[in-house]
Amino acid sequence: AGIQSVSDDAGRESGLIWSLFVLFGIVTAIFYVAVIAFLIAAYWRRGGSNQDGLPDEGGVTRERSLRTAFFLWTGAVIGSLSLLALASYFTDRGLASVNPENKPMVGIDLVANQWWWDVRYHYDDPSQNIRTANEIHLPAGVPAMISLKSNDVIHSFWVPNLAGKQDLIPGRINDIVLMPRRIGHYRAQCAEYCGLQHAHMALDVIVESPADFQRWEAAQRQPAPAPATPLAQAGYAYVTSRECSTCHNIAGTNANGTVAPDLTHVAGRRTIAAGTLPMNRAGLYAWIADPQGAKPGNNMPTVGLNADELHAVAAYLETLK
Amino acid sequence: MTLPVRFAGDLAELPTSAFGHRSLTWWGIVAFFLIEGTTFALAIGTYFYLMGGEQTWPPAPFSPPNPIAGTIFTVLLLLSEIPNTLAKRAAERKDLRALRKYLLIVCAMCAVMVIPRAFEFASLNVSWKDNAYGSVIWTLLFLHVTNFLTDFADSLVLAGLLFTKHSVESRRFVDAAENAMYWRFVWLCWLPIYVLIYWLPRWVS
Amino acid sequence: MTVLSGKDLPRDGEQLQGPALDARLARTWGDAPGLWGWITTTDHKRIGIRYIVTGMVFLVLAGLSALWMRLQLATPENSMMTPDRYNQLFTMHGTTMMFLFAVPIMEAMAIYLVPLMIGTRNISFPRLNAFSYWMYLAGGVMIWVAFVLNIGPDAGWFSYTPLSGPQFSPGKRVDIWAQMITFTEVAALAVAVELVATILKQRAPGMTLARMPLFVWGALVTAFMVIFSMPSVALASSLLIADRLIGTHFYNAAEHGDPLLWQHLFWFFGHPEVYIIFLPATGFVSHITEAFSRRPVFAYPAMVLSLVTTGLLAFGVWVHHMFATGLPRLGYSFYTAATLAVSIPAAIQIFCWIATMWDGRPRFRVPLLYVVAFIVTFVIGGLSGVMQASVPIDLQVHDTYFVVAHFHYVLVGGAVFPLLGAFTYWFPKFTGRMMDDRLGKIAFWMIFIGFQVAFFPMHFLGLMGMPRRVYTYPTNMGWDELNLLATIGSFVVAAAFLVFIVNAIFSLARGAVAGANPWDAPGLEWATSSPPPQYNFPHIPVVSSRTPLWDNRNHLPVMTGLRVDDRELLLTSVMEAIPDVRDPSAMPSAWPLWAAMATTCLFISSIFTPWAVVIGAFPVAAALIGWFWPKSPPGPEPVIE
Amino acid sequence: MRRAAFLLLLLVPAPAFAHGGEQEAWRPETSIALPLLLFALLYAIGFARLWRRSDLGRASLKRGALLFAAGWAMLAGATASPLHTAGERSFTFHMIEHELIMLPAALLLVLARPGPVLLWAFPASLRTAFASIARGGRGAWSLASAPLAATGLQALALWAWHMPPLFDRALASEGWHIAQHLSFLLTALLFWWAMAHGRAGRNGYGLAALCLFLTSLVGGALGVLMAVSTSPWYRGYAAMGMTPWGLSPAEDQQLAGLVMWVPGGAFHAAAALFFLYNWLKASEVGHAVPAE
Repeated sequence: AGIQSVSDDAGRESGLIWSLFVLFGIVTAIFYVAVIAFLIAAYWRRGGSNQDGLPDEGGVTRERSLRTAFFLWTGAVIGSLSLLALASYFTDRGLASVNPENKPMVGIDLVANQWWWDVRYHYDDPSQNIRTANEIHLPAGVPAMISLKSNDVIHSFWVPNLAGKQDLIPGRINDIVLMPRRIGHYRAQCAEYCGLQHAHMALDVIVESPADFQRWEAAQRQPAPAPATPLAQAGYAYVTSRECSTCHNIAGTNANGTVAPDLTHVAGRRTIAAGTLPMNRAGLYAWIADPQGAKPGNNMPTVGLNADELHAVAAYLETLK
Repeated sequence: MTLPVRFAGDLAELPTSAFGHRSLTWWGIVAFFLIEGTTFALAIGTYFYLMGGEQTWPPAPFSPPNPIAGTIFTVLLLLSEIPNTLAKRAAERKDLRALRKYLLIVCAMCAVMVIPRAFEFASLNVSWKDNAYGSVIWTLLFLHVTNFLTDFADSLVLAGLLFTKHSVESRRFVDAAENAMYWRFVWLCWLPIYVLIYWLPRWVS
Repeated sequence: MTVLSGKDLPRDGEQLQGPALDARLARTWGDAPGLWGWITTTDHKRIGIRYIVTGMVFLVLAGLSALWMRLQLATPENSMMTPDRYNQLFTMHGTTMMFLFAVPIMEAMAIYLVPLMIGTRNISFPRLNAFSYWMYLAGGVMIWVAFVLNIGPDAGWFSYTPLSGPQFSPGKRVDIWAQMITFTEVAALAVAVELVATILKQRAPGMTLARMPLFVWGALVTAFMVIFSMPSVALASSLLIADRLIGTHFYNAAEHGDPLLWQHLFWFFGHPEVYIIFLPATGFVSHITEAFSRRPVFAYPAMVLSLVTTGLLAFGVWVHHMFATGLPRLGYSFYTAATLAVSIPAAIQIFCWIATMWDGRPRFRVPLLYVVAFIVTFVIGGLSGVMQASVPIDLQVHDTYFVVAHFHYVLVGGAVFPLLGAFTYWFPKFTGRMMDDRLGKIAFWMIFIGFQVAFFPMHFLGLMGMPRRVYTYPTNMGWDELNLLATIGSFVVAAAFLVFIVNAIFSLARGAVAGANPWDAPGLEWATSSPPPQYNFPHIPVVSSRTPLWDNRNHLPVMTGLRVDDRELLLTSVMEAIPDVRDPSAMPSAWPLWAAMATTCLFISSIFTPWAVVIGAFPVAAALIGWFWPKSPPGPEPVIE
Repeated sequence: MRRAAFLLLLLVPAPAFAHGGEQEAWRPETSIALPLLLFALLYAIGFARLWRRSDLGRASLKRGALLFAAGWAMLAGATASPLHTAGERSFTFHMIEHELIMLPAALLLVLARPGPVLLWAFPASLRTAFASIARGGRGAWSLASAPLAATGLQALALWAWHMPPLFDRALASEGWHIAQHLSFLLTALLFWWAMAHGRAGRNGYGLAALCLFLTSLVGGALGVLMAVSTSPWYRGYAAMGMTPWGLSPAEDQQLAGLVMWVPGGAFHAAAALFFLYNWLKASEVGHAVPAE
């Protein structure tokens, strides 16, 4: 299975659903074979003969046996459908009891925007809260409760390797509980058409060991590191004093915009702009120089940096691990 | 026809017009009832759907509509069923004079009803722009105003026709009977809407 | 006014039959010559043909937009087109296929075929029929002109709010989409009304409900479904226009509205719509299967009840389009059970068709080949539908390419294949000539194989996580080869359609002359010449079985006595089709066109100002009065008491 | 029906099994049990009298009695059983009770045509008195039992009683509650009578099928509104908090709405199909045209 695949059991939910899918697949395949066999039988029995003959009055020969077959067929259909409905019911009950032992859960508020994901981890102690974007980390074996909201249009949250999808609807809060089981990197993608850049609205999902997860949490709570090299310092000066800071937030600096992805640890993430570009130097350059080229129509304007500014900004952002 | 035919019967003595479900127009009108009725039902469903999502109805700070104009309209509308029934019966016994008289009375009553109808919009105590509650009650009222005016215009044209040479055709009586049926539909649709606009917000608030 | 006896007027009968009768009826029922006749005609066959041809044009346009999209998706990270273009394309593709092709063409086939199948001279309300076509044409032209001007809608064919609302879709694009809905709405509802009245009141004497051809049953159930479902999308789109244009808040969560209201209203229409497309197609399948199997269709009552059951259930399962919206979890099992139930009537129908072939002596000519392709393809779509009925499974595959595959299997397999079969089957009736068999078979195999190549891989793409409606996709996802395969398949299908169209045009000019009943089929439509005369039948046929032409091989019983100097129809009783009333049928008229033009002005200008609704109502009302004003002077028909 | 009840139980979420069931006992209320018993007694007397008098028609009498017994049992099972007491704590069970009264019970009672049998329970003088009263009300009866009117009346009863002010009143007072059940039962009897024997029956069942379809939509719409609503509508149930079956008031109401929508709608749709089948059958034997 790939990193964005339904046929996986990396999550408790996706595993249950995939088993159900296989059961449905087997039952429906049997019915398909039956239909095709009957069709072939119809062809072999008398097909092609009597090419231009008149309707055969004796054609209606096997009405009685057909009737019997008809009732058997209908019974088989109804019986199997009932079976499938029952299987579906039990799977659904299984999905509903995702956290039967009432373990403490990871709590995440996921807010969808055109076309990126705003991620907030919340804790009993609000000072511990974490804000990041376009990437979520989950500890394996710990249930995660994700509250889904939208700031603009309807989006859909879908990590196929872990679970089925759930919409994010303005004016409502939907919940989804995930129970990741296998460590790995998975990809989520918005699954409800949400406008121009619906295609570029991915979310990286990293399932890691609880220890790794705690390290990640601790790192995320740190403010952005201070720039060390002169080039990075120039970039820092640019980012915190110019256009960037009105939209983006970098904790520990005076860039404190809220309408765009949080950049405090942006270089530690796997991708740029909700899965549009890989997070590396080339990606950063491409994105900062021409955000409208890689993802036309997104809300980040082309600022028009000169070459020096571009080098500086990229160098600074690269330090934000 | 390519097959030889065998004459199995003759239709020459059949009538050329009939009332009720024997006429084609009746079926057309019933189908339009179903269409309009479904639209009203869905608009009513929309009202309840929006209401179901609210804690208070109407949402604060709005107060329920003032029912006076709507009630006057409703009473007049129900009273108009009397001349309407008389007109329908006159049409069915093909009594042109009586039909003209009662149809004119219905039209006159419609003309009077336009006055309280106009005041209804002013008595809703909310604008369609204020919130979805305002939007839905304005829409319900607007839908019914359209329904009402359409049939008013229809009755006027029919009444006009009855004073021309076309009044002698038997089909005019069928048309008049079906127009009367349509009028019943107009007030039947109005009753639930009347309750939803004017009274339900009072009862639940 | 002189009171005449019914016998005094010229009528068909012993004294007037044969060529003399044909000439007299042709004078009464004929249209004016030339363009004026074309504009004013009220003949259901002429209007039906123009409806069918227009529908086919829209099919081609929608198909071309699909090809364009498939080109973009052939390779990953393709920058052949902008996302804006792509989003317009898939919106136009879906909208055109559903609103301008599938529903209208099924109704068009019914407009043409139903009066012939039930043995009447014209459809009920023929002027409404003419009006319906003009409205449909205006709506379709409007939206495609908008697309050419780069203001085509881009919010998807189901235009979910709030994406389609005033805040996130400024400009006129969505307004144009919503008004197009209103146009097709009016057109479809008008046809539905005509069909209900025609089918219930104009059947040939003796054609009881239990003897009604299955396509007519399909058309009847469909017409009722249109009547009950279309108001829902009409209301939904009107509320959307109001939100966009005059500032109401139906779908605005911030002002006590709800974006999900749109989804409920839209799918209350949208789900039945699938069956509005599918049920007439099952009628085609039944007729073709019966005619080419040389056997009456097996278990007719079960077929009728299946049609009706499908129609009833269709109104109860719309929420299965909304499983991911966070509906109350308690309901999941109910929705699953209800949705699964829909497959029972379909399974029964499939059995009956194959049983008819099995017990008959099937001749696998092109129309029957399409039936086989229908079964092979549609059943796959039905079974993947069974999978999606299960809420847990649907939560995974919803809005992915798995669903794209599913509904193309259902709609192309379930409706387009039967339609192509039906087109081949009734082509001789439409034109008087046969379609070429060899070209027909070439087109058939290309389209059948091309379709599987194009759409079967999409099941896997969906399971591999590819969401629908993305204008591009990354390289490393493993989707590349399957997408390329799908693109290749789609071009094979396109080529096949080209062959099909060439065949139709070629056969129209050079095809073998057909004769009245080239397939030796049992239905009444084959009792009259090909193409049928303006008045359909010289005498009104009488029916005493479900397969009248097979049971009356030597002569056809008919009834006489309708007037031949004026357009007259026979009305019969609803259940048993007992002759009841002779009813006049409308003369040709240009009023439907004027009314359609006035309505078009109203609809289009209401995109720009709400006052258009008020001011535009006057020309519409004037046109309607002109339309319904009795003809002058009053006809000589006496009242026979 | 047992199977249906079983399936329904399955659909109730798992916590339901943990608590429900044994708490509720058979303790029917007198105000319900007495009329029910009286009804049965009258039928028994009338039946005994008729049975003695008629040698012919015993088969149809027996069939009627069986249908009546089934309908009565359904009615009693709905109103005088643990279901009724459960309905005081849970809207869902209350809804099941209503559905049982309005759908199978009313239909069975209508199919039994118990009128004549019940009349025979009375002495001859009273019978003639009843008959003359019945003649007087014939106009109103034919108006109300027209299929569309009966459909409208039932829809009105259904929707009006589910408006929060009225439903809360029925929850709060026994008298209003009985009035509610009685109006459900009576409008449902009228409705099914109109479908099965009324003008719909005589003119062919097409109209009946249409009315049943409309009814399934009308009831379904109410059910949908409950099923998608996230707040409880009725103060009576909201004040009680969690049901003994572990559902919150909002969930309880959603489940009740689903019961009304899906099984309720399916019942009406099935009845529509049944009538349509009969229509087809009847139309098959029609002699529209002079025989050849």
